Amino acid sequence: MNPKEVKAILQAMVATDTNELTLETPDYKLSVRRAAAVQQQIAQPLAVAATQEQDVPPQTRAQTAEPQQQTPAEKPAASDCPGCQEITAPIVGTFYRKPAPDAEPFVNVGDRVEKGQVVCIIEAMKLFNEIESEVSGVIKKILVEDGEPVEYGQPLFLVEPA
Amino acid sequence: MNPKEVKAILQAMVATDTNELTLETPDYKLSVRRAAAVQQQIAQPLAVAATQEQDVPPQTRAQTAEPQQQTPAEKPAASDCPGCQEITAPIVGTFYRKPAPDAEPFVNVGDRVEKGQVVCIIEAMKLFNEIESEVSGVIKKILVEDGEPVEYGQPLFLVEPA
Amino acid sequence: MFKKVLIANRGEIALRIVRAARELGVRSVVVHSEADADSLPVLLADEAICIGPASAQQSYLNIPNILSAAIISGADAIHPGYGFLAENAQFAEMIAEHGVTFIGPTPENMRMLGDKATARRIAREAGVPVVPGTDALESVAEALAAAAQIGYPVILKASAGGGGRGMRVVHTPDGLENAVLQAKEEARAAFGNPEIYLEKYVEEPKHVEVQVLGDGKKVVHLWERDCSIQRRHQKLLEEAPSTLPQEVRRGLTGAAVKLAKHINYQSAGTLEFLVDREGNYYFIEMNTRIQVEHPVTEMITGVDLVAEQFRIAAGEGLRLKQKDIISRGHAIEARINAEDPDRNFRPSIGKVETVLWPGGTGVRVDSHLYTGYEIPSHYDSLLGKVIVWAEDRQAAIKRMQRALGEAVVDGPGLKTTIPFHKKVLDNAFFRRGAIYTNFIARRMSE
Amino acid sequence: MFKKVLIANRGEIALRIVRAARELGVRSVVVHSEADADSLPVLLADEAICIGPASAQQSYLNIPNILSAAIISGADAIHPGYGFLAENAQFAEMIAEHGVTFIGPTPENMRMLGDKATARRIAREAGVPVVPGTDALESVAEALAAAAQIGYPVILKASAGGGGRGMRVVHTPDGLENAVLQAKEEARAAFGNPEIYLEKYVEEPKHVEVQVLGDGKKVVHLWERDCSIQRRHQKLLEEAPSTLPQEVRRGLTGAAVKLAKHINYQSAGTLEFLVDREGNYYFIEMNTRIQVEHPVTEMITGVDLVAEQFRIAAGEGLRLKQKDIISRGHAIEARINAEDPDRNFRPSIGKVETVLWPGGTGVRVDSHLYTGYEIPSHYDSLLGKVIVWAEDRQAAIKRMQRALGEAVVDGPGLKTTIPFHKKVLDNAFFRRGAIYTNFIARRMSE
Repeated sequence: MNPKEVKAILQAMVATDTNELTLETPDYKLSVRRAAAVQQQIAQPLAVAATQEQDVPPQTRAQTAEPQQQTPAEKPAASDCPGCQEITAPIVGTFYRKPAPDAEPFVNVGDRVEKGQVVCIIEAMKLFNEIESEVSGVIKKILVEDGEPVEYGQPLFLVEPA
Repeated sequence: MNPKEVKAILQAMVATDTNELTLETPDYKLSVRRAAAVQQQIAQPLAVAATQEQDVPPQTRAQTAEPQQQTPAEKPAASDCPGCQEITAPIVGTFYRKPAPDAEPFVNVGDRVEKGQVVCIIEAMKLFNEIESEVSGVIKKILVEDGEPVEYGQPLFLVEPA
Repeated sequence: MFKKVLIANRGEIALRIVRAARELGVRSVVVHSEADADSLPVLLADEAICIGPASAQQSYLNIPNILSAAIISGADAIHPGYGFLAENAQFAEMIAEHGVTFIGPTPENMRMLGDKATARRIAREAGVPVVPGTDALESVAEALAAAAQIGYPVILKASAGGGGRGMRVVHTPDGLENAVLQAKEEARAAFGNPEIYLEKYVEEPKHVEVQVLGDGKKVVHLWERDCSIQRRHQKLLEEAPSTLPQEVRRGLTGAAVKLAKHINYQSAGTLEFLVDREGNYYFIEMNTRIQVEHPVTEMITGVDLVAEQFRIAAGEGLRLKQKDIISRGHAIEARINAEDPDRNFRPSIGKVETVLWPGGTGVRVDSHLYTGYEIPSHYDSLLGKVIVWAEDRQAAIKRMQRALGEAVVDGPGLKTTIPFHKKVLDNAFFRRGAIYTNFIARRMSE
Repeated sequence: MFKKVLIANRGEIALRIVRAARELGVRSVVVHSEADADSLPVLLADEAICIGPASAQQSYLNIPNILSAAIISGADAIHPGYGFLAENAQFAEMIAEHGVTFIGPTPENMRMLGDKATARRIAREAGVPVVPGTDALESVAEALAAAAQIGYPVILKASAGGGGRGMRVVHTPDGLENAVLQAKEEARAAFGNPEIYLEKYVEEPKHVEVQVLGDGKKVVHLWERDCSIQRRHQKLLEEAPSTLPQEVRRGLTGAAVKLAKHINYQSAGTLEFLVDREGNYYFIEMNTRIQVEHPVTEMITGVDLVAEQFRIAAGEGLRLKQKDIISRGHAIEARINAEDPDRNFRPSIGKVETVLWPGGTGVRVDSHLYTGYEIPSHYDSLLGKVIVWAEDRQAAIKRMQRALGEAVVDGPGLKTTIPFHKKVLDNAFFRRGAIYTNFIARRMSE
């Protein structure tokens, strides 16, 4: 915890019109109360860092690296769909939406999926691994193009639970 | 946690119109309240920093140097005498309170001095340089022992202007 | 040369390999766990792929995900660093099946040297001395006969044992019978197996290792390192060359080359020896990988060992000739671990708020730290290595003292081994080279 | 050896000297201005004394305060670094009168080489070639005769001139008469003095300098550095050795030793030469101090030049023998200045918020920066030096590219020369060694 981080939190509080804040972690406890105390909320200093990341073009990444200000994976924010849950890649490999090149996709945007239903395939080491949804709900967004490589933990779908 | 960091936090609080802040970590606890822009209170952090500093014997300074947390010259705070002005060393050399070993000191605590009055001698390169007061007032404190070396800008006397 | 290398490691060695790749014009892909997502090698690599959660078992040891990462990124080689999969022959074979080159020894090399018993056999075949000893003892009489032949003191070890347990040193024939009976009993109690064997007890040995490079045909050595400063078999401070007499250095390095040639060794490897006070040396084992302490060898020879690993794996052959590899001056490496030397080297984690590494003449730093880095709790505690070179050992000691004196690695609650290294460097026994594997236990504990 | 050295300088060279002193067991006192009170050399020195306000005139050039600081701290030697008082013979004499040793050449050495005319005369005495030329020209006929003897092209220079003004290059006898008349007129207009002289015009020269060490009797050279990459006579990137043919290197270094021996030179010194495309070399001047670019020589020879300065000043004599000084591999230094290369190298000041220096094999960093350091506006813009060593020039270029690629020196509005160096390293002419003093003007401006 450093002043910049505290400042970021305070600015975040102003920006979010937050009046009181309590933050406890194994390392520290932070509580803040602003002017007319009403609400209590936890700020998101991580969002600040994420914005800076987008300014760095990937190809010049090594040259301009400023470790302190970077966050690792360029995960699409789930915020375009509040309340949505992500289905993430449990293994590294190539993402396929269809069981075969000439088949229909497992799921499309707007489809309802049940927990345990196969939503895509990830090919790894010449094996096709069926990936099941961890949640029941409606597919709101498909975050990866057919045939694209995916890393561990990469968000694949946004699902609105229902 | 150092004063700069506390200052950064306080400035951030002012800028964000924050009234109270408590910060606890394994190393320090910080609590600040800015009730209606009157009270301002700083908890232990300064004392912590100061203590660490004192634990460092001068000869091992290089080994433990943490540039960010050190202040350059250990200048005695003028704060023991609010409103006082310092007479500082304009040259590097050895400080003498008397014109000759068997003479009386130029000034003693409690003496009134006039601007331009000689208050001490600094010996540099075998020359005795008379140092004049830059202010009229009463000598409240003599900060350097007779015969001690002084560096440029080092406070020698505290004078209460009158 | 390769087009793209996947680096299946983390921390300072991953960064070391990224650097070598960049200098060779090879693109780098660093695979990493979620806990290492904002680590320096990940940020400095050309590409990075997350391969699993923090647990090493599910990330750095996750062969399917690492192999998939190689395939989706189009890497034509994998450098395993040290630890993790570096000495896993099966991994090397699997990636070869997918057309990806393993930057390291052949699977056969690894298998031959993978267990100590086989390595001992190979050493004997090659005519390289090993610690004299027996197979499982059948009787006390056999123990007495063997000890008489080997010479006292001897040590009794449990065949199923390890980590120093169930060992018993015997100095005279009088004590041997009792010791054998007790050691068998202890072995049965501790490991459920009473089998024991006997070995010559090498008293106060130096741990000296020889760096070799081979291309499957030719082998050269790059002189030796003294790694006697160990705590519980963990090396803390290493130097090159050793303070051994020239004829012992020649003997050791010659033996190392002989053994490595015998198995057509390929890539960088290290042969570890125990050296007793008389200068007798005994081969213990070979590490078939780049080692943490490789920079001291680079400093005295001017050879970039990791770049040579790349060249050999790429089939360029060994371009170094033995006569051109000159041991020049003296180098020392201090491992800076996040451990508290005052509390039995307990690991210390947290956020690094201040980093100021030393610089100037003859100082090299290999570290993945930066200001603001959070040390993850899932992996080993190595934060970086400070390496110095100077014209001789005394000058190198002074330079290391100077370098560590200006180093700052600080954060809330963070402790490092820097103060411990300063004490070692200040120790009179260390300074005159009186270092043996028991140095820390004997000279540094008060 | 000395007990305590006062360091009359600031920034990276003050830190360099603190480090050398510590390794030699000499206590250090850094004198500093108020603006440098929290600089790294001040914090790392054993003692620090403030000697004046920010202005260099009142602090680093304030002889009475520096001398007083030496006296009150009990220093028995002063190291002046480079710049400031480093070549001030009077300062060296004054401190000697107070029993304090000047770590550098004798006042006589400094005086003999202090002005170019005397230095030229000494070089001629020693049989070292200088740029052929005339004294003040009396007539056009004299100019024609001299030019015919020297060979075209020739350059006309105003005796009272400097900084490139009033110069005129003449390629054939036809143009000389007119040029002489015009140059005289220009000289009169510009300097109020029409006196001009004529010199051989060395076309596209390399700036090559030879490092020497002397103890007042013996002199050795430590090979040469190529410092042709200059912007308005400011060196930006230096390397060692040069790419000159072996016989030219031998000639140059031999000439340098001859000249230094001729004047019984003491301490570290540098003899600067212009070298034309045919390998003819001409002595220009000698710098009687340690130089900014000395680390490239340290990297190829393994000699600690600052430590040798201490030893020589302490009367230990020159311990190095010429045959032991071997030029090995290739080293490059990039000066990292707080300047904006995109805005005509305008100085850039401010707070350094992020510093991440490169590390790893063959990389040395000499810098006084730390995270949070405020760059003062009162002094030169040098923030640090990145120096690399590799087995040959191509490998060194790649290593420097790698090193600068991972370097971060950042802060609000702060610009450095790092991007400029990357462009130089990427330039095809630079890469094949086609570097002359006009390199930046000719190859790097678009």
